[in-house]
Order: sequence, then C-alpha cells, then structure tokens
Amino acid sequence: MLAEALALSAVLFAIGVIGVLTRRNAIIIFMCVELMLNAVNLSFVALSTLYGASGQVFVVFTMTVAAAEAAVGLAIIIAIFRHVKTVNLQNINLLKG
Amino acid sequence: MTFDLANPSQLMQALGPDLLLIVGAMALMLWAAWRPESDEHQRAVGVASLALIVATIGLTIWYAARGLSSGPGIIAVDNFRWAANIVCLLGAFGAIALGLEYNVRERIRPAESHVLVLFATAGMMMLAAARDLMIVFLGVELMSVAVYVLAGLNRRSNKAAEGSLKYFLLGAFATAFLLYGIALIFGSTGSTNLTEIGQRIVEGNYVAHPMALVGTALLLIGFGFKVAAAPFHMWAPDVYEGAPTPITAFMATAVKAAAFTTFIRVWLEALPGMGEAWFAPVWWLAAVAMFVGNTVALSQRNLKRLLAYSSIAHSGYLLVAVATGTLAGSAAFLFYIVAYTLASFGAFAVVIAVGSEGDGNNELSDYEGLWHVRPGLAAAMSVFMLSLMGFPIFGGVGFFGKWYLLMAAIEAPRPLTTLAVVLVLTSVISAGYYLNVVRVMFMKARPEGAITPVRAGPLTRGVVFATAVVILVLGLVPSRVIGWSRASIPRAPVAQTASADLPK
Amino acid sequence: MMNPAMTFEGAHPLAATIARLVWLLPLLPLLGFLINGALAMLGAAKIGPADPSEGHHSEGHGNGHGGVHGHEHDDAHDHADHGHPPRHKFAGIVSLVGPGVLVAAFLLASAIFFAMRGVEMEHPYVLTLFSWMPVGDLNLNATILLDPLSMTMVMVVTGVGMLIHIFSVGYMQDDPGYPRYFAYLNLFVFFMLILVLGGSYPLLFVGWEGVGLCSYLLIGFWFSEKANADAGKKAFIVNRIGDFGFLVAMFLMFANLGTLDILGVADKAKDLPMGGAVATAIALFLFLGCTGKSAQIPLYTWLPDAMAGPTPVSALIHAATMVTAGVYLVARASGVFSMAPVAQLTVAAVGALTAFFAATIGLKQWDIKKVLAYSTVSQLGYMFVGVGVGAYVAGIFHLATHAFFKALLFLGSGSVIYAMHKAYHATHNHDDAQDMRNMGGLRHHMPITFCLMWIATLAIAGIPLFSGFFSKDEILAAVFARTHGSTLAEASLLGIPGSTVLFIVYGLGLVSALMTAIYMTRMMLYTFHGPNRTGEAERPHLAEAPWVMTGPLVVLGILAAFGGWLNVPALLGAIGPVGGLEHWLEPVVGENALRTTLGEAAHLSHSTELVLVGTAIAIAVAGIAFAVWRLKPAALVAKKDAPAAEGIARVLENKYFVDEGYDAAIVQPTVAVSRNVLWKGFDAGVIDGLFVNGSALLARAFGWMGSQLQTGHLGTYAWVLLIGVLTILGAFTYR
Amino acid sequence: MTAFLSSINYNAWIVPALLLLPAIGALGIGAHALLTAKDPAEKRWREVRILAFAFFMVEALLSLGLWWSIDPAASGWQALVDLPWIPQWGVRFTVGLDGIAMVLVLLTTLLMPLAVLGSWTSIRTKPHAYYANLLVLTVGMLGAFVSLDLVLFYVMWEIGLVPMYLIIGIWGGERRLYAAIKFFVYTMIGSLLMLVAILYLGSEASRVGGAPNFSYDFILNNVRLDPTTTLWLFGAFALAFAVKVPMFPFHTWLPDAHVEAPTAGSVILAAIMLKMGTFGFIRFALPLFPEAAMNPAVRTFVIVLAVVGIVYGALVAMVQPDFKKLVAYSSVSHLGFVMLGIFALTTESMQGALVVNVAHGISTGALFLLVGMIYERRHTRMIEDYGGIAKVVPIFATILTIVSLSSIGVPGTNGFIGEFLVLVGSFKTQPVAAVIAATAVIFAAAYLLWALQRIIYNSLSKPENEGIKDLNWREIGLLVPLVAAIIWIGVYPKPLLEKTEPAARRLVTYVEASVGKTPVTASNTAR
Repeated sequence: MLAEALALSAVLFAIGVIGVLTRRNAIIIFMCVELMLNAVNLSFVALSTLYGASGQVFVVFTMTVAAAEAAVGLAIIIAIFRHVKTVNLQNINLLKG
Repeated sequence: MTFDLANPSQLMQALGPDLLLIVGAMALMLWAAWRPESDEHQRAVGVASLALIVATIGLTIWYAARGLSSGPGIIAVDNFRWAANIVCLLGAFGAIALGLEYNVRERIRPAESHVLVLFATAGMMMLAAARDLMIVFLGVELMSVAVYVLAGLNRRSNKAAEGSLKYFLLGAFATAFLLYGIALIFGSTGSTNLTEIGQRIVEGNYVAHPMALVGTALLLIGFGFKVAAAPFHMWAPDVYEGAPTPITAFMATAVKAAAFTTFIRVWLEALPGMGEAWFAPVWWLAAVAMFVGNTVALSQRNLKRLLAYSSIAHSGYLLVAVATGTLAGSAAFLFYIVAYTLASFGAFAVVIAVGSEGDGNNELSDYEGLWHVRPGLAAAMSVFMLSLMGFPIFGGVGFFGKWYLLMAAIEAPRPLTTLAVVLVLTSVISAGYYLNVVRVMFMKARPEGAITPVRAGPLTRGVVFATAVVILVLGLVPSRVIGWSRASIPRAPVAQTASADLPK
Repeated sequence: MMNPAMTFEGAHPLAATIARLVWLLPLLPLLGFLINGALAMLGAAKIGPADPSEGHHSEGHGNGHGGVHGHEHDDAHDHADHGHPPRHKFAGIVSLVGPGVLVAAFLLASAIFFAMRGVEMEHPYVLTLFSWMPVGDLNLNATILLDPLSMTMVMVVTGVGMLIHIFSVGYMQDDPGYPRYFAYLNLFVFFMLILVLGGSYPLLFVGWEGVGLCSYLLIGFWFSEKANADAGKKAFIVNRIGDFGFLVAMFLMFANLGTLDILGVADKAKDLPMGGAVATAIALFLFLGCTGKSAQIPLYTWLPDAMAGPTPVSALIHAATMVTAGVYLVARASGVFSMAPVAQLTVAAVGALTAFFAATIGLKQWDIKKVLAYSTVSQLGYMFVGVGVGAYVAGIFHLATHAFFKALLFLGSGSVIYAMHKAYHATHNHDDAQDMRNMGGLRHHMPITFCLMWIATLAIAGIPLFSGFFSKDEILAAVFARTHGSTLAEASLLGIPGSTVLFIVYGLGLVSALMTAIYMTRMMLYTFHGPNRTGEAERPHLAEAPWVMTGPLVVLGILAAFGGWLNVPALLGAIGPVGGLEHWLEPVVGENALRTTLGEAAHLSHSTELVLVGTAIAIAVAGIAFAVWRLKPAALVAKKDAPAAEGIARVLENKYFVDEGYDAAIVQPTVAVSRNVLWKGFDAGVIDGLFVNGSALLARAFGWMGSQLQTGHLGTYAWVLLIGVLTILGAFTYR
Repeated sequence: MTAFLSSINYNAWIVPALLLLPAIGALGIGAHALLTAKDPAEKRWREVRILAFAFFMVEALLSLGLWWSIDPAASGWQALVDLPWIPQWGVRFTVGLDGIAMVLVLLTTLLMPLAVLGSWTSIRTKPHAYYANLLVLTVGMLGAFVSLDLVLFYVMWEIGLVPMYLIIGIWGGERRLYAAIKFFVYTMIGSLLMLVAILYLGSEASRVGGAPNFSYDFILNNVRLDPTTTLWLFGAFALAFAVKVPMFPFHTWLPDAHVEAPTAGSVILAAIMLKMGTFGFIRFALPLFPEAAMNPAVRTFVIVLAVVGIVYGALVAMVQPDFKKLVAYSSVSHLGFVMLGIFALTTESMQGALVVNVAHGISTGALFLLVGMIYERRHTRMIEDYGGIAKVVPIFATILTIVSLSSIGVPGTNGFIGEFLVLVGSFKTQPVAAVIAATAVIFAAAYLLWALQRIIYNSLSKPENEGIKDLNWREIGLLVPLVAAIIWIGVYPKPLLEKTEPAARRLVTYVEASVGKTPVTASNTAR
C-alpha cells in the first residue's frame, strides 16, 4: 500500500513540475506549485503509517505554510498585473542580461 | 546550564532571543499599521526596529556568554547558532539603517518594510537554531515569504514587481523540492531530527538506500537554490536588480548566511554518513558556481547585477567550506561570511550613495572618474572590491577569509587541492571585474555631462566608512575574529558523548 | 684606489728602481682624459631651466646652441673651414695637457726601460694594485705585469703616441671639438697601457674593450655625419664579436686551468697535452678575439670604414697601437699557442690569406687613406704569420717597425689632406680632398713630406737597410725555417700537412710583398709625381704643413729608416748589435718559441738564408719597377670626370663587395627575423594574442554566453533549474 | 661606525622601522592632503613633493647603517625581529636579513629618493595619491626582501601590486589601462598559485610540528616532501617568480608596463620590482625545494628559458621603434643572465647574478630616468623623432652614453662585472648555455649603440630637436650618484662582493648538499 501511495505522490509531483515548465500563466504556475506541495503532503501521510503520527503533524504545518504562501503569492501577482496588465510570463522579461 | 528541551518552559528559555524579536516585530507591525503612511512614521518605525535588533543582539551575546548547551530536541543551543544569529542581526541592522534614507529617496512610504525585515530575520534565527527538518522548513518559509514581499516593496517600479514575482514562483518551486527531500529523508530514516537521522544513517549504512539518496539530492537542490549556487542561480541577478538596494544587500548577505547555516548544520549533523554520495556533486556545484558567477560578472555593466553575480561566485566559495565536510570548514564559513557581509554591505551602501532616485546612476559608466568627484566613496569602494577579490592588506579581512577557506580545503581529510586551485584561478577572473570597477573610478576622466552624485545621508555614509574601517582593521589583526569563529562550531547535543573532533 | 694595498714583490730587483712607479704610466693619460673631458664639458654645457617642460621649446631655432658645434657646418672629412672660426676657448690649455701628459708618460717609460736594461730579470715584475674580484676561487687582483714584452709595447705606444699627439695639435687646431678630441685620445692611451700592462686576462680584457670604446668614440668624432657615426658603431660591434671569442677563451681557461692570471695560465698550460683539445680551443677563441681587434679575415671590414675618423686617429689607433693588440695577445699567450700547433697553423694561414687578400684590394683604391688602411690589414697579416709560426720576436719586431713607417705614412697623408683642404677651402671647392685622382705632382709643393713618404714607402716595400726589410724578411725566413723540423710541420690543418701549409704561407707572403711594393709605389706616383690635377685656382694654395706637423714626421722618418737596427740578423752582423730584440724578448717568449721548433733554435743553412734574402730584395725592387713602368700618372684624370671602373678593377675598388655581402647575409636577415618573426609574430602574436588576450577573450565570451542565457523569461529559468535538478539526481543515483 | 650602531641597538629596531616609516609617510601625506585641501593646487603640489622626498631621504639615511651593522659572514639571520601576528594559524611577523637581502634593501632605499626626484616636475595631477602610492610600494618591496615568514612574504609580495597598478593606471601614458590590468592579472595568477603552495607547506608543517607554522626556518629544516609534490610546489613558486623576473614566456607584460608607466614608476619597476622575482628564487624556490631545483630536467628547462630570454630579449630590443620598450626588452635580456647565474649553481655565477641584480637596477634605472627627462622635453619616445641632439644637449648625451655603455657591459662599468662573473661561473656547469648567453654581449652592443646613434648622433635634421634644453641641476644631481655607482662597482666591486659572498656560497653548498639526502640536521642548514 505504501509503495503505491509514494508512487502516486511522485507522479503528482512530476505533473506539477511539468506544469510549471510548460505553462506561461503566472497563476497556473502557482497552482502547479501548490499541486507539488500537496503531492509531498500525500507522501507524508503515506509514510506516517510507517513511523506514526509525526508525519501527519508535518502535513498540518505544510498546509498552513502553503496557505500563507498563497496569500502572499497572489498579492504579488496582482501587483505585477497592476503594472503590466498581464500575467503571461512571456512579456514579463524586463530584467535580463 | 543545559536545557532539557522536552520541558516547554526550558524550550521557551532556549528560544529567548527569537521570541524577543518575534514579539517585538509583531508589536511594531501593529504600531506601523496604526498610523497613516508618512516619511516620519516610516522613520520612527525604522528606528524602533533598530533598537529592537540591538536588544536582540545584546540578549544573544548574553546567551552566548553563559556557555549554554541543550539536550536532544528540535532546536540546537550552541555557539554556531549564536554566531549565525549575530551575523543575520547585523545584516538586518544594516538593511534597515540603509533603508531609512533609501526609502525616503525612493518614496517607499509603508513602514511595514522594516517590520518585514524583522520577520525575515526571525525566520533566519529559527533556521540557525533548527535541529529538526520541520523547523528548517518553517524557518525557510518564514524567511522566504518575508523576503518575497520585500523584493517587491517599491510599488511604483515594475522591475521590483517582476523581480518579486520571479523570486516567488521559483522560490516556491524550489521549496517544493526541499519539502519533498525532507519527506524522503523522513521516509528512509523515520525521523526528522538531525541527530537521529545522522545516527540512523551511520548505523544503517544508508548510503546505498535509494530513498535516502534521492532525499539528500533534493535537499541539496533546495539549499542550492536558497544560496543561489550556480545551476539554480538564474533568479538571483533579476531579483537583486529589481529589489530596493538595501534589501538586495540584505538578500546577498543575511539570507545567504542563514541558508548556509542550516545547509552546513544539516550536512554536518544529519548527513555525514552520506558523504560518499554528496561529495562529488557538492564539489562540482562549488566549481560551477565559482566559474559561472565570476565569468558572467565580467560582462555586466550594471553594478547591482555585477554584485549579484559576485554573490553567486561567493556562494561557490562557501560551497567549498561545505565540501570539506569538517568542523574547520564551518569555522572557515563563519569567518568568511563575516568578511563577505562587511564587504557586500559596504559595496551596496556605496551603490546607494552614488545612485540617484529611481535606481538611476547604477551603470559602470556613471562611476567613471568618481575619484575626482567623491574621493572618499571611491577609496571605500575600492577597499570593498579588493576585499571581495581577496587581496591582502588593501582588501583587509577578505584575504584572510579566502585564506581560511583554502586552508580548511587543503587540510580536510580528503584534501581538496584541485578545488583550491579552481578557487584561486576563478578569483583571478574575479579580479577582471572587481578591478574594472576600481579602474573605471580611478583611471578614467570624469565625463563632462556627468552629474556629481548628491551627498548621501549620514547613516549611509556611516555604514560605508564603518564597514571599510572594520575590514581594514581586521585585515591587520584578524586573530580576534579567527578565535571567535573557531570557537563557534556546531556542537552535538550534550547527552551524546562529545565526539566531534576539535577543529584546528 | 691606486695606492692602497700595493704589495711589492720584495725580492724583485726592479722593485727598487723607478719601475716601482709603473702604475703612474696609465694614470697620467687618465688624468689627461679627466682634465680635457672637464674642459670639453665646461665649454659645451649650458645648464637647462629648473622646470624642463615650461617654455616648451617655443623658439624653434633660438639660442639653444651649445658651444660645442660652434656654427653649424659639419664637413664630411676632417677640417672645419669657412674662414677661421674662433679657436676653442680652452685650446691653449688642452694643447698643453693633451700632448704633455704623453710626453711625461714617454719619459717615465724610457726611464723604466733603461732601469730594466740595467737589471738581470729572471721572472717578470708583478705589482698588485688592489683586489678586484675576490669571488669564490676566482680571486682576481688588479695586477701590473712588467716584462720586456710589455715594456716594448709601452715604448711603442707612448713613443708613437707622443708624436701623434703633437701632430694632432696642428691638425685639429681649428676643430670646435678640440678638447673632446684630446680627451678621447688620452683615454685611448690609458686603456692601451692597461691592455699591455694588465697582469691578468680580465684586466687585459678591460684594456681590450676600452680601446674598442675609444676607437668607437674617435671614429665617430664628427658624429653629425651619419657615415662617420655608422663607421664608429660598426667598428665597435665587429670588435664586440671578437671580444665574444676572447670571453669564451677566458671561460675555457678558468674552467680548465682554474686561473686567469697571465703567468698562472702560462705555467699551467705547460702540463696540458700537446695539441690537445683544451689548448687548441683556448688558442682558437683567443685568435677569434684577435681577428676582431686586429682586423683579420673575417672581421676586418671595420678598419677601412674607420678611416672616417680624423687622420691622426687612424695613424695612432688603426695603424700603430690598437690593431697590434691582437699580435701582442698571441705573443703574451705564447704559452698556450705553443701547445696548439693546429691553432698556430690557423693563425699563420689566416694571417697570410689576409695579407694577400688586403693587398689585392689595396691595388685599386683611390682614397689615399683607404690604400693605407688595406696596407695596414695586409701588414697585420704578416705579423700574425710571424707570431703564428712561433717566431714571436719576428712578429713583435715587424709590429714595431710597422708602427714607425705606417704612422709616418698616415701622418704624411694627413699633411697632404691638410694641404688639399686648405687649398679647396680657399676656393670654396667641395671636391674630395682625399682622392688621389685630385692630387698629383705634390712633390714640388710639399718636398719634406715627399721625401719622408718615400723613406716610409721604401721601408714598407722591404728595400734593404730600411726597417721594413729586416722585419719582413725575418718573418719570411722564420716561416721557411719551420717548414721542416718543427711541431707545425708534423701537425696538419684541415687535412693539409703542416709543411705544405707553411710553404703556401711563404708563397702568399712573397706575392703580398710584391703587391705591397706595387700599391705603395702607385700611391706615391699618383700623389706626388706626374701633373697636378687639383686645379689651377687651388694650386698656389698647396703648401707644406706647419712645423708642428712635419716635426713628428721627421722623427718617424728617422725611426722608419733605421728601425731595422733594433734586431739585426746574423747575416748582416756588421751594421749593429746582432739580434738585439731577440735577446731582449728571450726571457718572455724564448722557451715557447723553442717548444715549436722541437728544442733547438730554428736555423737555416747560410746558403738558404742568402737565397731568401736575395729573393726578398728582388721582389721589392721588381714591385717598384713594375709600378713605375706600368702606371702613367699623366694619364690620370680628376675624380669628378673619372670613368667608372669595370671588371676586376670594379670588384677590387668595391673590396669584393664583402661589406654588402655581410650586410645581406647576416645583418638584414637578423633584423628581419627579430622584427617579424620574434617581435610581431611570437611576442605580440603568440604570447600576447593567443594566451594573454586570448584567455581574457575566452572568459569574456563565457560571460557573454551566460548573460545571453539570462533571457528574463521565467520559463528559461525553470528549465535551467530543472537541468540542475536532473544532473544532481543523476550524480546521486549513478555514482 | 659598527660600535655606534650597536650602541643604539640598531639591529633590533631597524627592519620594522624601515617598513613602518613609509607607511607613516603615506598617512602623513594623506593628512597633508586633507589639511591643505583649501590651498592653491600649485602650492600643495610643491609642499607634498618636498614632504615625500623628505620621507624617502630619512628612510635612505636610516638604512645606510645596514652596510656596517649587518655582518655577512654570520650564519644566523641578522637584525631578526620575531613578533606573533596571527597565533591561531601560526603566522608570525618575522623579518631578518642576510648579505643578499641587505644589498637589495639598500638598493631599494637608495633608489627611491632618486625616483622621486626623477618625477619632480612631470607629475602634477593628484600628487598626494601619487607619492602615497610610492611610499606604500616601498613598504611592499622592502617587506618582500626581509620577510622570513611565508604568509608575511606573500602579503608583502602582493602589497607591491596595487600601488604600482594605480601608478601605471592613473599617471601612465595612452594605453595605460591595458598595461595596468595586464600587469596586475599577470602577476596575480602566478602569486595565487604560490598562495596554494604556501598553504600546502603550512599544512605539512602543522602535520610535522603539531601546531600550524609558516616560519621559513621551520619549514626549511623539517618539511621533507615526496619528489612529485616537491616538483608541483616548486612549479607554483617558480611560476610566481618567473612572471615577476620576467622569464621568457611570461615577459609580455613588461614592455607595456614600462612604456606606459610614468618615469618614477618604470624606474622602480625595472630597478627593484623585477629583483623581487629573482630574490624569490634565491630565498624561497631554491632552498625550500633543492631536489626540484637540482632535478636535471627542471634545471635544464629553466636554463634554456633563461638563455632564450637573453638572446630573444636582445634581438627583439633591436627592432623596437620606442626607446622605452627597447630598454624594457633589454631588461628581459639582463635578467635572463641573473636566472642563468642562479641556476648554474656555482659561487661565482651566484655572485654574478647578485651583481647583475644590482648593476641592472642602477643602469636601467638611470636609463629610464634619462628617457623620462628627454620625454619631458620632447614628449615622444620614438627613436626616429630624435637625431643629432648631442650638439644641443651635450650633458644629457654624455650621461646617456656612459649609462648605455654600462648597460652593454663595457669593462670598467658595473654591467661587465656582473655579466663576466655570471658567464665565468656558469661556464663550469653549463658550458653550452654560457657560450650562447655570451653572444648577448654582441647583441647588447648592437641594439643599444644603434639606438644611441639614432638619438644623439647623426645629423640634427629635425627643427624641433634644436630647441631642447639641457639637463638642469636637479637632474644632474640625480644622475651623478648613479654614474658614480656604475663606475665604482665597475672598478672596485670588492666591498659589494664581500657582502654577498658568504650567503651565496652557503646557498650553493646547501642546494648541492641536500640532493637526495635524509632530512638535513638543524646544525648545518643555511638560512
């Protein structure tokens, strides 16, 4: 049972990574990152069956942190939107070289 | 006096300085939000936060003086932690001090900018104290989130917003890897406490264990990103250029110092058993970081981006300390980070002093013939450049920093002589751009149209000359700091028998 | 520095006599140099303003003239003209100091000479002045070595030198650089005395290069003319090539014999294997030095160009003293040479070849000084034949007699040129005052010079009773005597057995004697006999030079005539003391000479000796007769409308194009290679271009690539990050 | 004299004093700059000149005592001062002298005032920084000659870099930027490799001796390494010194640095800084790694480089249009002699090398001063712009001739003594190299006389040359001591040779004795 759960979380993690690489919209990229975080939560929960409750405690921590991060992240995305009227990362490349 | 961390009140005492800072920061945040935005308010909050930092430094020094230690638990109580705290607090102090005048010039009115710095510093102190991967994760997140916002502080510049967006997205992306690494390490060893992990890896000979291997790799990737080492450095130049200069200085020094502190503690306490696995990658990571950081810096025209690449190169040098995997390496790291922080802060302070409103005047061409107009600033800048390059006497303590690193590398059980040669040769490349700054300032005539930079505020000039003087003085008599950094090395919890070999 | 720590050879008989003051000999000319040099500097110098850059030489042609060059007309050859410029303000003092110092030196030398004659000397008188280079086991002291050989040279140098100094007072009186001239001349005598009196080879080398330096300064005395400066530089550099040989010889001596003292080397050389590699190498390298200094093949090209200097200089340096230094060195190092028959054969062969080669060129030269220059090269060849075959006394004897008549010839030609200049000067004619085609029939205008020149010509041609005859004949006899029964005969040079080589040398000697007679008579005929070609207007101005110049000529004339008296051969015992010089030099070179002739003195049967003398006289007379018969001075035409020579004449006139050959074969390729291959190609191209700037460029290129990768798009960053992740994961898993 | 010196305990404080005085001087000039910020530039310029000159004169006079107080025959270090600097790393401030170091220290202290006098009128912009740089440079150079602790030596070695970099870069000619950075990076690559080697030695010493230790004597006596490591370390040290000497392939920085540096800069660079390289070989590379130095392959390689440097330098000098570059390449040739002398390893050749060191310093220093003086008047360094100026500036021409002759090595001048000893000495062990090197005697005459002729002789054809003013009293006063030294060493070199003889002999015997031997006992080691 554990192996399948870990495999699933690994697959989810990979999907998240591919999402970040291929998509161009900032919000979708952020959602993919959240997906990766939740994949890790899944593996934590799976592992806690082996080593007792401390894994699940960790999940609670990651969830709260993810929430805080989401709040701040979206605020940043709104700030960038106010400037360039778009969240498409293709034309956000002022800083380069 | 040894803290028994199982007992909550003792745990609270062990976290004394951290708590003082966090509680103070929250109080200040309320006060900041209470009054409408204005320059005076922002200055008042700034001064208050400086006072808070000084108090925390005082408490930390008092804690360090008492020679405390702790039993096994989620946090560590040793000189390494207090030393790292002091470095981060000094970084914060510098950032806020520069920020006070910089914000007025750039019309950044929100007083919360100083409070955010305090929160980031709280995160750093947590990282320094962390002896549990959970605390590491929390510290990293607390610090990063605060710094994501700080990077985008200047609402009116779209560069800042773009910088903070990139920092946020890539930061989150990398933290996911870190977290996944923690999960796998937890999966393979069954615990998140560094000492337990260390024991289990050594006993169970986990070096061949696939999950532990992948876990260590992911941890390395996570930390690699946080310290902006080479393959993971792409975000750094843009974020450093976009962020307000005091915050860039803060990111280049304090954030990097904290990240390395936890990196080294994890590597020394949890993963020495995995040495076989991570030695080559860390070796190559250091070499690539040094090479990429120094060569790309050669082609930079904007001074902030140049200093960004220089900080990437310095991450490479510090990775050499990690690669040694010895306690002497960690002492060398501490000494080097002090020298590096002084020099970087000085350099950024000069960038602020020379820069004009709207982050103008940061191009190398604006520095031509600066010596004829601002001899003091030019001389200070050349001291910082030579210190970053590691030049003796004129570069003061920078030289001894590199010296200590090289000595630790050569005297490591597995001598890194070739890496030392790589370090030395890449620092010759670094001479190319560091000296270029000096050359432009001293050897070129002041172009006619160039406007003489307006006289910087007292605090900025204070930071510039204070750091320059300290660098030069330490350059002559470094033994004080050497003794101090050799004493503050991570020490295993007291319960265990003292096994760590004494660093030379 | 001269007087402290002088250790007297207590036991030496000479120590008590005036010879004790021998260190004063070189000191006197040095004082002369210092005084004259100071006067020259005082006259010329004008101290510049405190701040050199202000008043940035605004006035182009302002009063910036130093006193040195008076008014700006630098004539090609040797005589300031355009009316009488004011003589140099210190001319009076310099005329006293310059020659005065030489007279004093000559008197002291004579005193020492007579002191030496009065004392029986077994070993030379060595006077240590101070410790020069006390290094490791080198331990070199500055010592003076006084023995009959060096005494002879000192007498020649100071005697002839004195006469030439006196002559120069007249000759150079109107020259603005008068004090500078005498300063250099005195410095030359100082270095020449160091050369002949030096007790160790490095000290000798100091004198050796010192005279080279002075000849550089004096040849290029009228430096404002590029040709003169070039001639000076050429002389110095060619001498330096010779000095390279001398240096290597000294290294060999030090490495193999462990000492550099002349006496030390002499007695250590004895136990070297006869004809061994070491002795031969040392001797050959020493001879390389001599070819440079004494203008033998292949390094003779500088001597004819050295005629660009004032004529008294040519007389003193390029006839009497400096060029004979090579002969003196071979005589002094006779210990080594006698141990190396192959080297001796080489010296003799080269000497003979040079004698013959230079004589042929002398036949077709038009410039009177060039004729004399090639004649000197030829006569030097003779001397080297002498010392080469081990007849050191004959070589030195010819050196002495040659000094007398060649100095006379040069000074005579100096008077002629002086007169020609005065004439051309009067009529503002810019014709060549040294070309024989513009002279002719001067015997009516300059009778004294005419007679004295004839004496010298007869002497050099080898007419009996004149000095040349005795010395030249003795050399030829010595060569003939050694063709059998001597170490030379057994040795072989490049496969040719020694005796054949000596026969060839003897043959060449005879032929060159013949040619010498011819070209000397040719010179006399074209200069003094036949119709005058100088020109109607100039003729009245041709007159005898003032007494100050003709006086020394007379003295030299006497010496040239009766010089033979010094070393009368046994054959003509009647005339004077038999073998005077032979006896005088015996203690120095006697033993080494005997070694070459296998123990007993080389002797010729009475009849062969008579035959040899006969042939020599016949040759001399035939030469003169041939010249008188063949050459028609009347047919000559002035230089400006003389037809260009072709065929053999042209080749000889242009001295076999040897100079152009050297230039093309050695000088130009070296300059071209160093400029294009070494400097531009390797230095700037390879080291700088490739490595230094190249590596800087490489670093910058990497940097540029890195910054291009930084596109600003988050996608690229994420990709790079992922590549990093994958590499590290790979590194961890596939260890 | 020695009694007076020992009465004031001269040896105890002289070396630190010599190092400290220029540092104080630099600070003094800095203070002067701040105090007189308001005064007119002209007045400040005149004052700071005199102040700087005063400091250098005091330094020179102070150092003269060394001639008597240092007894060259004594085997231990003279004027030894040993203070702890960084106890944790075993780095100590140990300074001391022996015969060789004393001569080079005197060369430095006596030449500096002349160099300052040489640029008396030519340096007008930012004089304070200029003279402060010169003073700091002196500290660096002296430090390198006297330090007996590897770290101290490295620090002093690097101190010399920045001031010279600034002097070339700020007050130099047109291509000064390129020349300055090239000089800096060239030297830095070499010295950083030396840093790694020093560290390696330090770690070996701490392994052998327990506590970390960088003292020269300790490492000399106790550190024995396996042949391959010795070769690597010798290579690192040798590269750093070879760049500085400069030896053949690493010399391309020298012509640029010399041509672009101001007069005083190129005088110091030629006369003293190049000697730090040769001194490094004598003090560090040879004694610390005798096996590597005696290893036939290495030795022949270095000697081949030296001889190639001699001939190459002379040949390339011949074709230089720029007189200063010509002198620079002649320095490459002269210092090739020094390297040949050192690696021939006989007492005579070592002594010769030391004499060439001093002689080259004086002759080339004087040559650069002269070039500087004529440059101040005509503002061109190209040889063909001159011609026939002996008529216009006789004093200059005479002195230039004398100095050129000493550079060619005509006997009676210092050049001859040095070159003769090197060649005589090296002939015994390296005959072929000595003979090839001897050909440089011809090339030297060729290139220098050819240049001399094109400058002072030939016809005075160009009108600009006629207005040149001759040397003034300051310049003559500056050159007379140098010419006197040239003649003195040429005619009576005994006192100079006696000073360096014992140290040279000890070095040669030590290097030869320790080939393939067990660790040499403490008693008979050389310093």
